[in-house]
Amino acid sequence: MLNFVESVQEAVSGIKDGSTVMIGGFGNAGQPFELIDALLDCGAKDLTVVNNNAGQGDQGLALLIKEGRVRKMICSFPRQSDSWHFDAKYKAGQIELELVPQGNLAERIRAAGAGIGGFFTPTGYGTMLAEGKETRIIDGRGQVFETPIHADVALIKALKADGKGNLVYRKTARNFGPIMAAAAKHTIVQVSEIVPTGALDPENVVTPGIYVNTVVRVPAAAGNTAGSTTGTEEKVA
Amino acid sequence: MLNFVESVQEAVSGIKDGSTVMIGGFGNAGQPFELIDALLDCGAKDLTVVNNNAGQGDQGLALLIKEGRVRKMICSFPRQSDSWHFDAKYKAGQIELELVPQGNLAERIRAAGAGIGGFFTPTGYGTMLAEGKETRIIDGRGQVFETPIHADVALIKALKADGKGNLVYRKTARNFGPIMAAAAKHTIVQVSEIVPTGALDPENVVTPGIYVNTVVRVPAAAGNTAGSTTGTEEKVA
Amino acid sequence: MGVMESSIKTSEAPLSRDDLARLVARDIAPGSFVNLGIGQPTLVSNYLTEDQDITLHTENGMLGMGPEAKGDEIDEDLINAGKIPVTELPGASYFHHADSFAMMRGGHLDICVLGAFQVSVTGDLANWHTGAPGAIPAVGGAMDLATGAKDVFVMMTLLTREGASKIVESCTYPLTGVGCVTRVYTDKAVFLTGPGGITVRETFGCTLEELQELVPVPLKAAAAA
Amino acid sequence: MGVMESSIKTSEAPLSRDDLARLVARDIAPGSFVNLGIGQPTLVSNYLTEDQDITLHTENGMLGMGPEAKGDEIDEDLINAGKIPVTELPGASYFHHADSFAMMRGGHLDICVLGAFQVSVTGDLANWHTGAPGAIPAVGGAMDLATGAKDVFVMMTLLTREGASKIVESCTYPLTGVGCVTRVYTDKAVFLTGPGGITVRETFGCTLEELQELVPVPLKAAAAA
Repeated sequence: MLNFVESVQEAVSGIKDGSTVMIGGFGNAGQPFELIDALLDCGAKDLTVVNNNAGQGDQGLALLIKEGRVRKMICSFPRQSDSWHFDAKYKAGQIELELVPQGNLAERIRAAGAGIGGFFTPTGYGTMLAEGKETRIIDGRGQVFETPIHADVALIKALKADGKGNLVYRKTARNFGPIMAAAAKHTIVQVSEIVPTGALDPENVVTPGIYVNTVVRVPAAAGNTAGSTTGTEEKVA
Repeated sequence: MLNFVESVQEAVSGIKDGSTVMIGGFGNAGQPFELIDALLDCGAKDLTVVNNNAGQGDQGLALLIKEGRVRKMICSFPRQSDSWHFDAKYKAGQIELELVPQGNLAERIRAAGAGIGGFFTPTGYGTMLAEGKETRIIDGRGQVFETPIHADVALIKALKADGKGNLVYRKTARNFGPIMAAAAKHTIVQVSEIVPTGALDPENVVTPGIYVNTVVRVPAAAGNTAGSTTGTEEKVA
Repeated sequence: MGVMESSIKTSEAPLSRDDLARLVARDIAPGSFVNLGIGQPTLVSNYLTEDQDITLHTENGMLGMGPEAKGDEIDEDLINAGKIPVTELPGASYFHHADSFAMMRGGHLDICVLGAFQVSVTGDLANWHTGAPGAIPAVGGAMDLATGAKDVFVMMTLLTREGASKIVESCTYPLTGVGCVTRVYTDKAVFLTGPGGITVRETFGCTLEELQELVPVPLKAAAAA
Repeated sequence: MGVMESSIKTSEAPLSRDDLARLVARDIAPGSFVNLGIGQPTLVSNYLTEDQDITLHTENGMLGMGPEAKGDEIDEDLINAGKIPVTELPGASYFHHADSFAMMRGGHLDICVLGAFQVSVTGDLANWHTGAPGAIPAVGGAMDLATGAKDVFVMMTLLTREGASKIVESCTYPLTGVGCVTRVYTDKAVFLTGPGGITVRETFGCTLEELQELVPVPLKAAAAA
């Protein structure tokens, strides 16, 4: 059932201790900061969090980790120049890490939403990230068996929702939103705008309302691009 | 490389005997009739054709089958009230049939485009369509191992293409187009309209041009809805 | 084969196809996402009310399907899984075939309503193929719907033209899905399937004892809801 | 360790990072779809010409990425895989993460250009993790790019700061992908990898013999193209 709620607090109020929570976003684009802040406030703990990263700076997911609410991170890129809260917890042995190549992360989330029990992929074959996993040679290529990642809750950000919960996104802020919405039992979306049913062109709906459970409007902050664009992912040059 | 050509004949001229050809469409919606006619004219034979059905009436795919060009059909629903050409060839043992549940057909095509080596699905478990296939129990559910369906060529129909080969579709004519475009080595698209690059909103592109090789404009025939809507798929009442 | 009598609902006469469709429609919870199979199940759409706010899915790539298109509304690019021209409701969306079947297979549809040749006591469904020699098999989306929807409702006459029960101990026709059916709506009774076997929710124009005479598996009344 | 001399191209001096980026850019076939990794590979975009009509992919969901955004162009919803604000070119498209990685993993990108710690004679790539005790591993999209692109070009200095060759018999760092690298662009030479082992296409500021002194695997000149 679809619910429109008045506050981010109300939106996250049903999240229980021990939940697996997917959080959308890549960098700041598509990060549902207000929903994450509400999750921090609501006190849920012992969480497994699925996100591309493991928090940056002193905001959002990084604070959830700092406060010890996250038992386990499933992500592709935890180590960043400003991921100090994760780094500290990890080095102290206080957080579990499941490191997943980004494409496997995306495909495993998609598999959960699509009812796939598992799949073979060449990504990771012959690397330490495939250690202990089932492998087979298919058409001459080594492949690794990967399993779906399901979640209890997804927290995502979209641009607009209509009265049926249909969503559209904006530019690269789309990223993990559509697949997380499909993979979670309960999907909570913060949108900049709620439009009347019929206002979105059916050809352009990205996430059909069937994947959405709770919608809350969080107006886009004016000028919050400042400080949002520190490039912090470092790879080898 | 992307090519814009002047005729459907030119568009299909590279299709070789023995090719696996995916043909888009569900019912008449999205069927690239003019490309299929051109394929018939060009004489390519010994084809494996992937389509949801196996031809209807005396047009398109049905004629390819009648003329003996199709060695094997991979489809979900060959038997229709007007699939007489397929029926005759099948009963005469002159065509091979790989019958695939429609969702497995779609997911296997998608898997080919996405580089997946194979996947487990509950669909078909315990039925005759899973006979001889690998199965396993995952999270308490019986699942069947299914493999990707790759193709040499895809023939699809879209509404518009821009100069980069980006495509948009129209209503339920979208159906198999996007996944077939990604699964084939060479994708040939007939469109009603070619628009300048930049005329399609990047948020609304359905098939990015990376999946498109040949585009040909085939203006939509006026009033060709007549006779296109005979409901012919019969299931049990 | 003992019958446990109880105070289940009954009606004066067997239900017509339309009455049965009305009953199924009434049993669909408000706000549900539903796929109606080709044939008899399609009738259900005639009895869904606006209040119910049901969203219909068609597996060829659409949510928010409206009624059959008539006259000028007919658009060859807008058809349902039975290839019948349909209409689009406000709040509709279109998607490609893999996304559409991901929706079905991922357990997102609340209910699908399907026809059947046979349903077994354990909820096995046979509805796609007679298995007769020479018959050309055709499956479409039946297996995906049967396996993927949260609830699978079957609509059928209880008896074949020859008078044999379509509720059986074990299907003799090729299976569509194993243990997938949750309810069976027939002209003579509504059956519920589940871990405890098959039970009868209500009968139409017959008593549970009379129904038992027709059906070759032990029946009992469903626990009151 | 014999060196087969031949008339391969050489230049007076080792290449600067920008010269190397210019060379890689020149080697990309017109009309290609390309992903440029974070760091040094990003420089390549500065030397792509309009005539080449190259479409850049960024794995966070975009084709048709333009140059880095400046001033008023900066939009926090439009960033590249390095989380740097970028711009959008005409003919761009956006898609979600699974579609974006399906594009990479399905073999649709013509070329990806990556940095590396080490490349082996058989084209194994190590570029994501030092494996040092206490190092926090982070992989991002490196394995998907290495495994999925039709051609994997590596850009790196030939030698580490300590003077060790990054072209090795067998990688000592944890692998990113097995046998995936097709070319290695370094400041001192361009190497091709393939079934016949590693060959040298051209050298910069050194002869093949001098290059062989630096690299602990047998080198030979590539067959003329």
